[in-house]
Amino acid sequence: AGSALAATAARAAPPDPRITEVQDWNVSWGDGVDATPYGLPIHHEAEVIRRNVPWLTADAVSSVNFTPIHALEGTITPQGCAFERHHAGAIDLPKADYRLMIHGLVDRPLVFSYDDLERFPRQNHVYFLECAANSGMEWAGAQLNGCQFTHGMIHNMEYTGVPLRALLAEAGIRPEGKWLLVEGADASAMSRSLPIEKALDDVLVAYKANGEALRKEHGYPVRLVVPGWEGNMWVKWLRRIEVGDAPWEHREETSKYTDTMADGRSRRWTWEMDAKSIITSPSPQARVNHGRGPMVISGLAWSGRGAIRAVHVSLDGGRNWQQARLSGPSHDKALHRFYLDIDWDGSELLLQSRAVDTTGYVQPTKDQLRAIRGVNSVYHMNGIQTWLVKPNGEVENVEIS
Amino acid sequence: AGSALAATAARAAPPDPRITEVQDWNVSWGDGVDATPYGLPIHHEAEVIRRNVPWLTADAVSSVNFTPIHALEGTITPQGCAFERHHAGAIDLPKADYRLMIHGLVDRPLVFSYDDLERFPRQNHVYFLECAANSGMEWAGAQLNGCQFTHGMIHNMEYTGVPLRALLAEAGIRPEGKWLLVEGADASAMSRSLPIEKALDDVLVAYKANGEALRKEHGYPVRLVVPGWEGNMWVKWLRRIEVGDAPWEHREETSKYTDTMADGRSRRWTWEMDAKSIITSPSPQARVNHGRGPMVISGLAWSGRGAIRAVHVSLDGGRNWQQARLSGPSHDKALHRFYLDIDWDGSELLLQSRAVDTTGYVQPTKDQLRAIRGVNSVYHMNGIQTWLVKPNGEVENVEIS
Amino acid sequence: ALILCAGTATAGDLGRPALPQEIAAWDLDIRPDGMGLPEGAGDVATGEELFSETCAACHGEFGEGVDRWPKLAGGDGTLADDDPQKTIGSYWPYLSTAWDYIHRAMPFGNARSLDADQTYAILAYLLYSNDLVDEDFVLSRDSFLTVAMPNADGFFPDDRATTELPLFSQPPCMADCKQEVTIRMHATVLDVTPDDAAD
Amino acid sequence: ALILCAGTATAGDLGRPALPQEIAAWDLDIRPDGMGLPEGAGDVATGEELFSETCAACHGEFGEGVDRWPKLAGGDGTLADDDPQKTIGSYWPYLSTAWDYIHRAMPFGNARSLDADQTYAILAYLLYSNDLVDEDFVLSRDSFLTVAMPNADGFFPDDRATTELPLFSQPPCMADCKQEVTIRMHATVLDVTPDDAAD
Ligand code: HEC
Ligand code: HEC
Ligand SMILES: [Ca+2]
Ligand SMILES: [Ca+2]
Ligand SMILES: [Ca+2]
Ligand SMILES: [Ca+2]
Ligand SMILES: [Ca+2]
Ligand SMILES: [Ca+2]
Ligand SMILES: [Co+2]
Ligand SMILES: [Co+2]
Repeated sequence: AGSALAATAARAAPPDPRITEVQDWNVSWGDGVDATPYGLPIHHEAEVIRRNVPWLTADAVSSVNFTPIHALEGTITPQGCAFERHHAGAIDLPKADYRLMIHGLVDRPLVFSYDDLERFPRQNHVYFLECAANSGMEWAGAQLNGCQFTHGMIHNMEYTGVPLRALLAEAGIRPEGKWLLVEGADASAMSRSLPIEKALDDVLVAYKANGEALRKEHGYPVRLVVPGWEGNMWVKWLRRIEVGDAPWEHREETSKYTDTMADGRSRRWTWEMDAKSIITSPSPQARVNHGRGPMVISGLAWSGRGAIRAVHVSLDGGRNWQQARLSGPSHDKALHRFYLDIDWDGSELLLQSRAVDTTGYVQPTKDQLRAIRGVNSVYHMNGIQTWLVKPNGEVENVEIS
Repeated sequence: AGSALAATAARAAPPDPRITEVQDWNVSWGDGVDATPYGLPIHHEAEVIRRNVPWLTADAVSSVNFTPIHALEGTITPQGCAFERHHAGAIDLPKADYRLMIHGLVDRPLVFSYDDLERFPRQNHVYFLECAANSGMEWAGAQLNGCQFTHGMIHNMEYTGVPLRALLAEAGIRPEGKWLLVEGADASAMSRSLPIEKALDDVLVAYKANGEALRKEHGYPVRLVVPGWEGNMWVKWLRRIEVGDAPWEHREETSKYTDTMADGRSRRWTWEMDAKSIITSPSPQARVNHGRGPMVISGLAWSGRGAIRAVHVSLDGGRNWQQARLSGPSHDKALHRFYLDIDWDGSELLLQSRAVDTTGYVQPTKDQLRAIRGVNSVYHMNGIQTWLVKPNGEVENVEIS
Repeated sequence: ALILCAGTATAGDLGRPALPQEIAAWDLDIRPDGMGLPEGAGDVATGEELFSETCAACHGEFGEGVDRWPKLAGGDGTLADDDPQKTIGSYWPYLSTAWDYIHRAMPFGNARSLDADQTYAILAYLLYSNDLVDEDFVLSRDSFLTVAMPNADGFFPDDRATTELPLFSQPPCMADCKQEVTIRMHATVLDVTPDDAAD
Repeated sequence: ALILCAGTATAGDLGRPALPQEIAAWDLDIRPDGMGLPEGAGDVATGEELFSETCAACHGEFGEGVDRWPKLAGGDGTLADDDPQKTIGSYWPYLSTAWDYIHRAMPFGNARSLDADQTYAILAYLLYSNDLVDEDFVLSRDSFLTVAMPNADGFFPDDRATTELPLFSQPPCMADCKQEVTIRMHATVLDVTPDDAAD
């Protein structure tokens, strides 16, 4: 009887004109193969773009925009919508004018051209880049209403480059050489001190991302890739590496990118990005448009210390947790995609996700972090995020007890 | 004495003005973070684009263009330069107008909206898509002079989608259902017969590639992903799946995509793409601009039957082979990147690469294939490619004994 | 239907029933056994006129092809030649394929504009121009399965598993694999690559 | 140098020697121990004039900041407050950092336009406006290391390995982890998200 009823209902509904009427695209031509030698997203996706928050900074040339992670899936971030952070704008530096100098405590100070770099043995690795300030607004509680803004200072690309250790080997590091200064070519004079252990471990001097030349805004033609470490250290338009016996304590590692605790003292050299996760859908910019029934909860998880071992999802604000399903590539220090497939009863949800990395580190709550660091750290906020899903499908950034 | 001489030489050379003179980009601003909400490659890379071969076809709406693989690195192909093959152009099909019908030998014929698809549990996988006609011109010997043209009907993306088996389970396949007809919404009425075993194995109904919505030219909003199998089966703008008890023998599986042997008889249902590899640099479009000394030989390898276990590279036209180094993600039925780092003595090279997949299959020579299939197969040419590297750095597509 | 995935069960009931009119609107495909073929009929003369009007500009008055637009007739006996001419007459194993493709995809640029009778008639003409039927032939659902396609037996299923895989799965030679190597062909001599403004 | 990689050796000798003039042109950075500091000197009064001309439009006449442009002075004793004011005076542990950054990166939009004397002078003025030196102070390579920075001892190396990792590496609770949950803050109430044309 049930199935007979269903059949009756089906007969009663009017047939869908999108099916019964022949559409233009069934009849006539679309674009030829000469239409877009280099393609862009279709106009229907015009909202899936990087966005900035104008009131955050005095000027767009020293500012940030955010990856539309609420609208992306999988793990790879397309270059075109991967967030940007500049301190003096994205510069136009032709390959022919590119030079990389290595000097200081080395046996042979050297200058490399771009073409020289392409003659070194190269490697490919997928890594996330997260700005240390990602989610920084959330130290003060629920602020920006959308994961693009709260968690969008992140991207994940496959890099091609030369291990930094190979370039250093050409120059020959003297035994006293314990730190590097890495410097960019733009007008911000971006520079950071990098301990030699990391430099000799997994740092890449990269020139391609997701197969193609780095985009202008990501450091064309050459940037540093510092796996798992805060994005500010991934110096763009890399032009100089000085080997020294002590750190330089430059502006971006003293005035900025230091984490001030409740007592006014500040942590420095907080390089590794702790394990973190975020539910990207549903989220404030990706509301639930369907009613009750099957719902996909989708999110990202990552750790600067290794791969992601597990992600837990809570529907009730952290009272109870379920094991999420990881799907897609799982690389060390790269984004992972997780899912929880639920049958939504239409009632209010307090969605949270919690990452566990391969070191056993469990993503803490914001309050756990605040108990140790206070609320003025600015950087390195990796606390658990809460989304309120309302019965009408709206989603909101909330802070809970 | 040698090192003293070198130091003298260094002092004698004029300092490089790109270093000693302050450049504009050291002083003033580049682009702000509001400049490119969705970015494109920098203008210096304007040559890294899809290209078509106008004389190949009567019209660009039923034609092909080629991925610039000679200029790409790593394994992921950016959407913007991933090759296109259409039979009636790339259509503009809004998500709101999208319908997917499943009918035929099923318990419940169903229609899904785009939003319905996003409510099914989804998966992420990286797969290559190769057109069965890729390298087809090479059956007749060395033809087009550049791997973009000889091997560029391939791309490799991370897809997000619903396993086809999940959709079929909703409709309920009747026991007699052994084949599917999969059909696109464009005016080419693209349709292929797919055996049920493959459909229930790893086929995806995909809506995202490399994290973002499929591009218009790759089937927005929904395409089929048929891992390891010829690209023509990856129906774009997928609109209909009919379950049947026998194959349909449609135009694209009889008139086309069948492989005619020397005796005039033709192989059909040649779905899997055999293991294959290509050296992308040096190659005719990526000549050697440096003289003797360190040279990176870079290439791609893939197999429709699994992952790549090894790649061998020959510098002397196949007399002797060396083990190449694989670097980067290694996924089943996905592109792999290989390298051989050599010290070039400046003499002529006959470069070849040879892929070995996880089934033990060793990429054959063109002549081995011709001995079995003749020279009129058109499709499925996976023979070893030869590049002649001349002492002046020019590279040419040649055919050798 | 119930979908099971790691750790979590999701109740199905996604999608909605497809209505008979909807299925009818999209289920236009034809199979070799005649499944899908609608009622209707058309003769060679009617087909010739229709073809001349709507198809010949690209495919030629007799299906012989124009410039690089496809040839639809001729090529009989050329399949083992060096440049096989593959047409409906010389190559296609099933007549249903032609009915299906013409009805769903042609004329190019105005697909789905032919009704069943027109499709029967055009296909009758194409069979005639391929010397497969007489000039008074009428194609209909009933006569459909009586037409013998010359290359019907010309296809065999993929046999790479037995003819190629064993051969190509031998341990590969790594050193001194051949005596000498000579170049027998240069792509640059052909010069068909679109690599300069003149191409 | 010899680079070894899986299976293949590549002789190095890539790149060319960096010339002394080239190193001098780029090696402008300064370290806390004074490494890199050039000869030169500048007094507060000269610095005040220069600052007023080239810096004050953004940073204010006394370094107090304009709109959202950074504050460079003040904030002494606020680091433990809820809204700490971090300036050269209140926060920066090393004077070298300021010399280095101003000389390489400022003025914003015309970086690398200050010579050594100008940089010494401007920094002397900034120390003065931070109440760290008297109005007759002259900053030079010699006086550089005599300036005491108030927050010099305010930094400690990353201690997460001992203070946080053990705490956050406990087996996580999966069920009945807390009693009740109440919402204490809504982002929508703040309404700072740029989500409509008015923002
Ligand atoms: C404007 C040009 C044009 C017109 C008019 C046209 N065609 Fe075509 N036809 C094509 C093209 C181009 C193709 C190949 C399409 C492809 O492969 O993507 C084709 C393919 C075909 C094929 C398949 C050929 C093969 O070997 O696979 C048949 C059969 C066919 N057309 C029949 C017709 C008929 C019948 C008509 C008229 C009712 C018609 N065409 C009108 C351009 C045209
Ligand atoms: C056109 C505006 C502008 C002018 C003029 C300008 N600055 Fe700045 N200044 C900035 C901006 C913007 C920043 C922050 C840049 C960033 O973080 O990317 C900054 C940062 C600084 C900082 C670091 C502040 C901190 O807390 O980290 C110092 C010190 C500084 N400027 C000094 C100067 C001096 C000295 C001059 C003049 C010689 C000057 N500035 C001229 C805009 C300006
Ligand atoms: Ca049918
Ligand atoms: Ca005839
Ligand atoms: Ca040419
Ligand atoms: Ca220095
Ligand atoms: Ca004062
Ligand atoms: Ca708002
Ligand atoms: Co930090
Ligand atoms: Co095939």
